[in-house]
Amino acid sequence: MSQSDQFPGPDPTSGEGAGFGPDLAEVFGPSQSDGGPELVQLLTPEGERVHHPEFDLDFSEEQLRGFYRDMVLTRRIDVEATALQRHGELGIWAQLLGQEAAQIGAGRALRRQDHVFPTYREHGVAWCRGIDPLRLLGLFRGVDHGDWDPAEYGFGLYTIVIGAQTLHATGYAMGMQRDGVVGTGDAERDAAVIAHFGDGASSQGDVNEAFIFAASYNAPVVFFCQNNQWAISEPIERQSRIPLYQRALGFGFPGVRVDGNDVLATYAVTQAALQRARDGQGPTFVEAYTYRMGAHTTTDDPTRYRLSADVESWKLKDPIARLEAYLKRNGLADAAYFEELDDEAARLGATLREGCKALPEPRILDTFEHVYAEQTAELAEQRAGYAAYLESFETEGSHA
Amino acid sequence: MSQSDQFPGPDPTSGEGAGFGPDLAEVFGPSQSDGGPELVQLLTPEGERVHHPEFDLDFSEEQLRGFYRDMVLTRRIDVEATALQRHGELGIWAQLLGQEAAQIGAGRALRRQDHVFPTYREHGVAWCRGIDPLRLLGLFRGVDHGDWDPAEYGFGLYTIVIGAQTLHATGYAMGMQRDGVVGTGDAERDAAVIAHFGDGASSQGDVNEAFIFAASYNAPVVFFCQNNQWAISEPIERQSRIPLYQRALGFGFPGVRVDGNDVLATYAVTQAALQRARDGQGPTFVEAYTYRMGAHTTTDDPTRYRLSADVESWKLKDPIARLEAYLKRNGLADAAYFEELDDEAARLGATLREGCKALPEPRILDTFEHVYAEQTAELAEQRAGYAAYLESFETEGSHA
Amino acid sequence: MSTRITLAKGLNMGLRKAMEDDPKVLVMGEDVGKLGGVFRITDGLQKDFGEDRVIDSPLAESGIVGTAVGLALRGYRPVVEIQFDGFVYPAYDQIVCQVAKMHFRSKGRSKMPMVIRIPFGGGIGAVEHHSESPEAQFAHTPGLKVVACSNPVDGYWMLQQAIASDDPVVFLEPKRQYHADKADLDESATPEPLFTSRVVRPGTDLTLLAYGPTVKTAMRAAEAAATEGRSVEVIDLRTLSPLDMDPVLDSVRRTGRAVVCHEAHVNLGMGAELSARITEQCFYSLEAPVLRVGGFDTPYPASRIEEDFLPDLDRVLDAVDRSLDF
Amino acid sequence: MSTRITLAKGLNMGLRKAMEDDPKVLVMGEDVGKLGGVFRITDGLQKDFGEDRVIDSPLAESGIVGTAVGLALRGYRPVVEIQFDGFVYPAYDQIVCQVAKMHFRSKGRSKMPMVIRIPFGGGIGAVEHHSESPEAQFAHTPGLKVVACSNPVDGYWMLQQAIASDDPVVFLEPKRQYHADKADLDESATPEPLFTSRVVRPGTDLTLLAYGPTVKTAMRAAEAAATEGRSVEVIDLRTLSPLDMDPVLDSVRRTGRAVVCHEAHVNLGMGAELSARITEQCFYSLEAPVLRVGGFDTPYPASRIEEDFLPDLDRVLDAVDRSLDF
Ligand SMILES: Cc1ncc(C[n+]2csc(CCOP(=O)(O)OP(=O)(O)O)c2C)c(N)n1
Ligand SMILES: Cc1ncc(C[n+]2csc(CCOP(=O)(O)OP(=O)(O)O)c2C)c(N)n1
Ligand SMILES: [Mg+2]
Ligand SMILES: [Mg+2]
Repeated sequence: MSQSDQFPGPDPTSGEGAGFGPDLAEVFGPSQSDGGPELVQLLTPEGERVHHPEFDLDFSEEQLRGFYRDMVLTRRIDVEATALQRHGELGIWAQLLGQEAAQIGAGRALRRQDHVFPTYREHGVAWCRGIDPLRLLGLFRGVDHGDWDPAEYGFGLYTIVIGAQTLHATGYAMGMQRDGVVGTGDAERDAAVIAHFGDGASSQGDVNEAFIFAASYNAPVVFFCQNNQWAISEPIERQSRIPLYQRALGFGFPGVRVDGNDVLATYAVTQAALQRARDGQGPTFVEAYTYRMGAHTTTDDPTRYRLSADVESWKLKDPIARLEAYLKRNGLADAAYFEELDDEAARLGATLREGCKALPEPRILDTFEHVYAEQTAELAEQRAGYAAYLESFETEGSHA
Repeated sequence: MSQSDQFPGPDPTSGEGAGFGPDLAEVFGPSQSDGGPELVQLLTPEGERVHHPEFDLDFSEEQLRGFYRDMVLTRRIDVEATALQRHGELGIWAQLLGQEAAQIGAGRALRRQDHVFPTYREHGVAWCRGIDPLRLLGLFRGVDHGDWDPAEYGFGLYTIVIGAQTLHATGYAMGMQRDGVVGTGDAERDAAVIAHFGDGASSQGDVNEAFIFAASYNAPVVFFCQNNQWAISEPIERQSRIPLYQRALGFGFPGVRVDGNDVLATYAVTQAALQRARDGQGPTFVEAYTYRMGAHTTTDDPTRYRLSADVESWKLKDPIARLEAYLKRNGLADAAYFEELDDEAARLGATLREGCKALPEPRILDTFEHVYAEQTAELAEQRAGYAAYLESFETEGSHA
Repeated sequence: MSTRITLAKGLNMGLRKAMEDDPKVLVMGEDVGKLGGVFRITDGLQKDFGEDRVIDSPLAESGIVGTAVGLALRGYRPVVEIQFDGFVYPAYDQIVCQVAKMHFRSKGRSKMPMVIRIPFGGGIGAVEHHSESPEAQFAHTPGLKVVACSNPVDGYWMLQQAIASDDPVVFLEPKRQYHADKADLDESATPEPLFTSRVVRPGTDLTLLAYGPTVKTAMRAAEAAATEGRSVEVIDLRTLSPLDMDPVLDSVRRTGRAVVCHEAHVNLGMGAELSARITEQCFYSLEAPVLRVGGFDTPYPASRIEEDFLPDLDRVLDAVDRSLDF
Repeated sequence: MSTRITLAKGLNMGLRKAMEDDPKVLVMGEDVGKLGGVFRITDGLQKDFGEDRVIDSPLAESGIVGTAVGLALRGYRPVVEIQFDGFVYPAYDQIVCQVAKMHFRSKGRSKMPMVIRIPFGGGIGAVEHHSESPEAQFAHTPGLKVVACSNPVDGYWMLQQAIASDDPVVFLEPKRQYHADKADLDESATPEPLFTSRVVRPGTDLTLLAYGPTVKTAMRAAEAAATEGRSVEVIDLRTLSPLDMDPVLDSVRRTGRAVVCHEAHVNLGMGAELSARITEQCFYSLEAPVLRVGGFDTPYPASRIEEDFLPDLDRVLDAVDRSLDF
């Protein structure tokens, strides 16, 4: 079976095989809560390695430990940042708790030459791209709107307007096509784009337009949707009454639902989708089926809209715990490994705590310089006027 | 088989039956030009009555002659308006040539209590709603932006911003749900909405958002897409690489492709979809597969972008010719009938020609009164100022 | 019989009252149901009025406003919540091409009684897109009416009046004030008409125009100026489209000087229009040009420096001084 | 060696030249390929540069601008065509939240060298949404630059300059002028810089400011005024954001009077900003308030009366008279 055959696509030639008018109760039945039979899984919640007819892969021990380390450190970043927010060092923080496998699986499937368009929650993917986690804090601390060079890391700035980045991703992928880095067969050269977005985002016009453009131009882009079941207080059922990955079928490209709490499966599916894109076979929709274990952000109060029992049941599917169980059961990591990792996490936490407070404060006068590549006379004048005004305080003192 | 079973919907429970990665050449193969095997047809281009396992209906002779008359008169309106544009009486005209069956089939499937949200080309549907065709000319003559009361006719004003009306339709359908006129089982009471749009429009964010809202609230709305193969100069392949009706499957509601040049099939499918909506079973996507025989509008020059051979091949599928052949072959209408209809069409043409020139000219001062339901003092003042200015010419004469 | 309420509470009470008074009033938006909105303005409404009247929408602003257009055409009075100012733009097309034009297009046959509530302005330490002031764009659009409340009591009344209006109203709520100051609400009082401005502090030397979040700043500036012997009249514009120029012109004819203060970018902000109109109408009364204090002509900055970006007491006083010294 | 060209031709030649000079320049939009655009501005380009560089887009404006953002991030210089002014709004969010802010957000790391071409203004007898003047909304948005050409020669040069700019430029083309007047283009000339205004007719009694389609009206008004012995200086603003105030202020300081003329609604239109700035800067030179002539504050009317809605010779002259008689 060739790579492209792994992805269920629409049957374009006839209505045959398509079902008839859906019984919504069925759609929302058990399949919605456990991911349904279509869920691609390689590692069960209990940490058992299972196999999949199309998406199986052999993982080296090193790779497995690497995934584990990535997830543990990513969670640490998240926990520290959440604490920093509680201590008033960040204005807000968007937790990824529970989504570590989805992000590390996707992030590790990338090659250097690929490009990522994240939302505001892709801390794990940023980690895989080599972005210093301290840099992620700036936006949430309010010292900047993002502080890395997207071109340098192949990782765009966090995007807050829901879904906007999916179009940027598609356009960027169209650029890759024009640059001749798609489908050449040269593994060092061929590249793809991954666009991250949430289940809620799937309702935005922009996201659906991105599907249309990507399909129309057969652009090398993977639409990676972390279906964490919630868009703030709204459950996935408000956005779609059928499994989200099926959205792609109506646009003429394949979709697949993977267990987003299973780092192995997420890796396998994402890398296959990316390879498909790099090979010039066009877009794929990957639905990483996961759960937002925390609040939407630190200012949210999920007790107003969801049951703690649901959260509890998802705790049993924790992405880190299951890989830990697997590593331990199979003797792939010893106590020393776990201890060392604990230390590393602690050091990372300390670095973040210290570094956060030391993040340089922005200066209002600098902002005038960032509006345009070629500064305008009128803005330069506005800046000068304000600078003079500020200086006047130094000489005269404030009114207030 | 129950009504709802007529519409192919997604198979929500598994990947089973779904095909694998589409071969685009296949998708764009023969099925794209002849509508493919999924095309619902009751009357062939040759005027032969064929049967369909799910959408067959018995039509009375009167009904058949009625469809024929509707189509002939609709075409006459179109031809006259096109001529009026050539003579400078209209600024522009959007021809429906070739789409008569799609519009009459859909229009006649409506009940009084239903509501239509048209594009700018739904002259045939307007006809079915009892709107004086003269009123359609105002917009194109530039004397108004539409001159009928949407509430009175259950037919919205023509909408020019592509796709915007599909959301209005969905909202209106949500209103019907709240009014308790959906799924009561009372045929006089239960109502539905039909939203018209084109193949090009299917790419707009708004249209896809309409699908999402309609699915989410299970709103009683039929999305009626006239796939006339072109969005001005852009072929359908630019907008979708699979048959358009399949778009609906990804949103979780049924889609069906009907021969839009077959008034019987279009009627049968649309009325089934409307009934489904009225019964509270939610939205349906109907793709009326047809062809824009004329230019996009009278200002367009299609020779720049399409082959006349294509147009010729579609001429063989003319919606009026095939019903005429059927009526004649089966002795359902005699020479007198056709003669009388010719006369009626001629009279209609004359009325349009005269009436168009007599359409009342708008008055700029009136426009100030239409901005708000509750006029503002500042706009009243602006109006008064302008009125005084205009009066000053009457006393002093113009500068120019 | 008065209650002490915050702006958030006033708006919530106003919504509730409007929903009680007219069964056609619906509330729509993201997270307005169980959550009660991210600012809790719709708190408790879904519980009391049901999911049919307090509608959690899919995450799509154009869809929300576009379906609200359909509901309005069906005879409902939708009150749409846009979660934050910066997220109104996906709905911009529906607002300026459909909501604003439906009455005009139909020669008055189709009414569009819709309220679009937008928490606006900065000062809450938020990330990008959560602190915008988009009012000028809506005020530039004929067919829309645009108002901004500045205090709890106005919030209560103005929202009900906006909902009762047969025209579409963009209703701007200064989000930093939601939970800030309390005021006494007397529910039996008779409110002033919606589209009127109000002199909130009389004065004789200069007219200071503000709305929404800057009314508070303007009042503090007037107080500070008073300590220096300068009598500043403050007008809370309340309505941005239409403008209620009479009190403004009356005032400027008396004071001869005007300063306009808003959070929106100065370039083509409300201050530009006010300056143009005041100068046209009061040319010979003016002792100084109308001065404008507002957000700089840069995108909204990172929140740690937002108070530098926003017009504050000092910058308003500086403008007052410059005007008086002109 | 000069050619006589229309504005449409000038723009077409300018695009062609830009595409020849820089392989990173792409053209995108609805019907820009085989059809050459509904106004034929991109005529012949797809034939010569291929489908990879002249891209027919799906019918979705947000998609067009949004993918152009991605292409720009990848190093391309997309030139986006919006088919008509009234259809830019579905892309409004991408334009004001993404295109305008990317450079700022990234502290200058990510450039956004994009041109958004918009045929704007009325006078062509079109149906609704085909005659809008959306410039004030873009000019109010920091991060965008906004220019309007008024004649064939400027069309040729300004478009190339806009494409060469590393900032996003909203490029407004007066559609009623596309095929109207011809002018002599000397391709070897050196154009003035893009973001400058130009005195197109000197005068001493009053300054008349116009851009895009109203420059022609302004010139005719100045001629008519001259026959009555009034010397009107006409400035073609060309750039709307940034404004090039120096020539404007110089002029008004000499004439003491200014009238601004545009097709956009007067309320919060460019005239408001110009009035405010002129009054701030030339307070003691002004002999009359800056007057504004523009589209009324109603939605654009049915086309049979559009010439009543649009500022015409008479209304401009009336404002000139009112200013001079003030
Ligand atoms: C256009 C827009 N509308 C609204 C918001 C406010 N908002 C921020 S996150 C969010 C929910 C997003 O849900 P989802 O896409 O599922 O992503 P998640 O946060 O669950 O990762 C909303 C409504 C926004 N940022 N942008
Ligand atoms: C938002 C928007 N963009 C562009 C246009 C210009 N335009 C008018 S009709 C049209 C093509 C529409 O194609 P389709 O939806 O297939 O409908 P058809 O005209 O073929 O019936 C375009 C691009 C528009 N009216 N609205
Ligand atoms: Mg989510
Ligand atoms: Mg079409």
